[in-house]
Amino acid sequence: MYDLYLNIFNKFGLPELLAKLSWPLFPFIGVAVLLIIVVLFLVLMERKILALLTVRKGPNRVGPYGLFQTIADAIKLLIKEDIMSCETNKVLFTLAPVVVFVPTMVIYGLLPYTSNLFAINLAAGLFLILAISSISIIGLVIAGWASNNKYSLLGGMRSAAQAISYEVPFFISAIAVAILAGSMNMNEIVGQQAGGLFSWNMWPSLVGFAVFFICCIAEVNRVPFDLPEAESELVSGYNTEYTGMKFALFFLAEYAAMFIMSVLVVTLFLGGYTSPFGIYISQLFCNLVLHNQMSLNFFVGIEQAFWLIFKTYVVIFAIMWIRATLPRLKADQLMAFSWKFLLPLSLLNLVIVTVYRYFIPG
Amino acid sequence: MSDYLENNIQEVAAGQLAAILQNNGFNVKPQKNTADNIEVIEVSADKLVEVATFLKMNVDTHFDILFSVSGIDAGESLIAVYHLFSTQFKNNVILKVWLDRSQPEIASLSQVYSASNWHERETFDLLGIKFINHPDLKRILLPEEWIGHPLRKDYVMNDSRLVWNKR
Amino acid sequence: MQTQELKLNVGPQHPSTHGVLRLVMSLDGEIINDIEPVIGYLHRGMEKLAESRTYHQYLPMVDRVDYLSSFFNQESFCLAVESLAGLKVPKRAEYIRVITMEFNRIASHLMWLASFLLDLGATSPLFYAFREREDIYTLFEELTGARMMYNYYCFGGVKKDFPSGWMKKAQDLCKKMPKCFDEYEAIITNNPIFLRRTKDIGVLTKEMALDFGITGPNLRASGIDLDLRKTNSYSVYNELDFKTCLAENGDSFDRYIVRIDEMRESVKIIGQALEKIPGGTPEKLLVKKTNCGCKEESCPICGFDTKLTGKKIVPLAFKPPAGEAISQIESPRGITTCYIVSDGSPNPYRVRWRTPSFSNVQLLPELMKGKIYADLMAIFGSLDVVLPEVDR
Amino acid sequence: MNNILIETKKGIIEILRGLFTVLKHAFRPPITLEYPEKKPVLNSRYRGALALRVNADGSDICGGCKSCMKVCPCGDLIQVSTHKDENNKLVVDKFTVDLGRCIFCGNCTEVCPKKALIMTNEYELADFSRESLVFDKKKLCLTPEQSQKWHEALDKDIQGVN
Repeated sequence: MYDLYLNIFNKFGLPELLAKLSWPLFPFIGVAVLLIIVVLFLVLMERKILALLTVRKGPNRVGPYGLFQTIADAIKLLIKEDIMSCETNKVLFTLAPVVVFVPTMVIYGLLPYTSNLFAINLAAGLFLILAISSISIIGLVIAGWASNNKYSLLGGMRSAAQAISYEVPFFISAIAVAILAGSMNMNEIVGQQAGGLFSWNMWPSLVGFAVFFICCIAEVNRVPFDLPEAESELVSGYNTEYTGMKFALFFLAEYAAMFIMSVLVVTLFLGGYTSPFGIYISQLFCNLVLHNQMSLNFFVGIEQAFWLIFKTYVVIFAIMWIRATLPRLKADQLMAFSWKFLLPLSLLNLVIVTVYRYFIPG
Repeated sequence: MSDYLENNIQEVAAGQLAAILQNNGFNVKPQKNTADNIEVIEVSADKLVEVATFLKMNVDTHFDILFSVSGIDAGESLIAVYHLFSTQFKNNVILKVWLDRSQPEIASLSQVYSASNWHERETFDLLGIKFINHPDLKRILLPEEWIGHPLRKDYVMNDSRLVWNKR
Repeated sequence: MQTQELKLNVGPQHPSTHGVLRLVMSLDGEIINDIEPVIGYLHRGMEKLAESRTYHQYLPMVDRVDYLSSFFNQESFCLAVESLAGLKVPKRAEYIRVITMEFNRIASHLMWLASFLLDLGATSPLFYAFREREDIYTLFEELTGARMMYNYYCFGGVKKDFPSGWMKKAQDLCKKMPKCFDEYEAIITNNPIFLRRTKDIGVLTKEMALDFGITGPNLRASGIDLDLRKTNSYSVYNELDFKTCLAENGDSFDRYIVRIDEMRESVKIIGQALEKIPGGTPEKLLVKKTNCGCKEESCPICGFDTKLTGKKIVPLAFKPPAGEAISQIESPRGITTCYIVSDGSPNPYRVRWRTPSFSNVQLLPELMKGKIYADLMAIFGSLDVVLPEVDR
Repeated sequence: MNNILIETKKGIIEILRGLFTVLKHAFRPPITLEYPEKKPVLNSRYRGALALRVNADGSDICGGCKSCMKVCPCGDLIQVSTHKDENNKLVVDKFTVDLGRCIFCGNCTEVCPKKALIMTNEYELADFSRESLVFDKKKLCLTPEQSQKWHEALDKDIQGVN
């Protein structure tokens, strides 16, 4: 793609440096569009799935089967007046949603969606993803402090405590995957799991997979761990004072983080964009029918994207399913569960994985 | 005022509980039973706490639940009504105390039953019966700066601040 | 480090205070140092209203004392007036009252279950509980004409008989209910998170319960067997066999278990009452009455037992004799007593409602001191406090 | 050590059992009633807005006895004013019901000797001002066919056969 873009510039005689500088703009725009579409669909999907599980009908008034419901919500939030009470710290109050939203957006660029469709391919991709994902917690604490309201302060403090205690098992179980794959480059992690269903990382580090999945739910503040915005106690915690576009940003960030965490779970443990049957069906189809290489890559790319989307939405359905069933944990139980239960489990998983890798080299 | 609620004079045969109380030295006057024959006993204001503790502690009465403390405005006098229930013998008793209207004072039962704490505050709030040595006797249902006690028969609500009075 | 106490106002408008209750709490970090409930936001002056209305005018207002269990307030008011005026209630009307009351108990417990679990975070049982509650409310709408404020009992009996096909629908619902209760239990009862949030939280000892005048499921959860339907049974409860549900250590979990068992017991009671009702379904009763045709009281078909009300009362000229009466019944939240003093005039002289939630809210500070803020929802939810009853 | 294992095993099984009971609900038909499109079916006992029945020839049944005024819990909600015409029969010339304050308890319909005042199934009573909720006689009166329809419905209901 990049060399195609380069000879366009040469044809017009523009300086090459400009091409190099402006090239990363395109993947960023692609990621932003992907994010908006995904979140718009995800909000509606959550309401529909919850309605399905509780014998109700989801939103079906705005547009056919309620498809434009989220757009209507977004417009409503845009129109709403943006209230800021006088004592709040203006700068921090507006900064908080941005600090929560931007890290999630950056992670969108780091993950590989198909073998050649990815924004940035770094040698230590996994390391950067884990580092960035903990920045958005600071945004919650800023929101809690800046909105000068007792409930949000409690919400902010709780989210900080929860984030710190759930980040440690999150990182250790991610390290186990790096050991299995032998490298931190996301494409190699996925490549290493290419051999069909049984070569996924999920099987050797099953415990790690469970710990990682639970920590993803905690990272995204979903129900069993949604203490920071527990409606019944804290009247929706840190985003009590936010209205209008700022609230929309928080809302957007939560769903974007949910999607990207499920993509992360899929790429690390469920074999990313590789197909569960080992070989790609489109490859068979292409060899029989048409023989040129260009269309083969195109069809394989589509099938890889399909498998990634399919697995991600299975994981998202599981998160929503858990949201419909489980009650909320208390603050101290939350901490005890992570330090006393998840951390030893993830260390145990580390041992199992290294022993496994010692006997069966990658 | 209907003669019924007055401190009627005609003697009533002492019921089973009144008999126990009388032979333990409390001069209590039995009243007519209620329509579903629950015993009613009239107690004097100063003797109330002893009678209540006696009824609670005594082994063959053992009234361990205080259902409610309420008050009736009976024209010249206010009546404080205590309704006790025993989980062991499954029977009820009503204690009535006649208080004069100008200065309704009675000892609080909050040491004997802590359930009476709020009930007495509500009776004070709505009827104006003061309970001596009650932990914090202040209005419970009506706002602090309310004037008058609504459940009294002579209560007329002419509180100008309340908007619906003007309609 | 010198920490300052945070005075938090869990205000009248709060998603989980089941109505307008304000809790002024002083928090030290998450630990509750002191909690002071402020009530009176929903005080409608039920007792003062009674003094300016006749008995028949006051009857529809009685539903509003506790809008979640309207049949129980009507029953306690009617029982008191019937004992005052010496009215006898026919057996068929008593059975209709028992059936409607037990359905109302299930509906009220389902409303408690939904809001209790919503406070703890589980959202789906709310919709399942409301699905059953809707079935019960449609039955009530067919029977009485209204969903929540029924105005269905009158002094001396019941206003109307079952519509046709109502008893069949009630029986099917009674068959369907236990399966739905099993579903709630499957989702919630031994769920580890729910157990950890409610097990030995807010333990109510026997002495503290009796001292604070706590009655109903909260008392039975602490092990004291006081259920007015069994101990001093009113209406026709002595002809129906059911057991009172008890538990031992009186924490939030036991209150939950007692209420779930009570719902199952109520379904059994309704099932028996539907069979044992004298005269069977209204159509059969009509046919038998026309065939039998005799008018005297003793005959079981068209005698007093199968009538709907005892003596015909003219609403505008109803003056019960002077006197006073107390009626005590077992409402879903505890013992509701209605103490009426009448001076022979058409208006009651004094009506005093003793409602169970009043003492439950009084108990709250004792249970909550020293606990963590998050426990507030588990304890307060399990006490099943409904604010109209507290403020009357 | 092993009770932690048993504890977690039991916990996981219970969580899975809860999850699958919730999943079972996914295959059941939704029970929501889409209100504006589909209206609920109500039987004749439903206590909706008040209405006055009229005879077949349009003259109203209400005899002006004012007992409904006396039995209404809100006191001055129903206002009936009548005057005696030549052969001193009461003629009702004003019959207003303030539906804004009515609590739909049905006391007035029970006490009405001629069953003139009835409660229809009408429950959509929203309006733009409190005054427009005060229904006067013209608004309350049903057409003769409607009153006939309601007459049969009430008869069937009293025998408990509806």
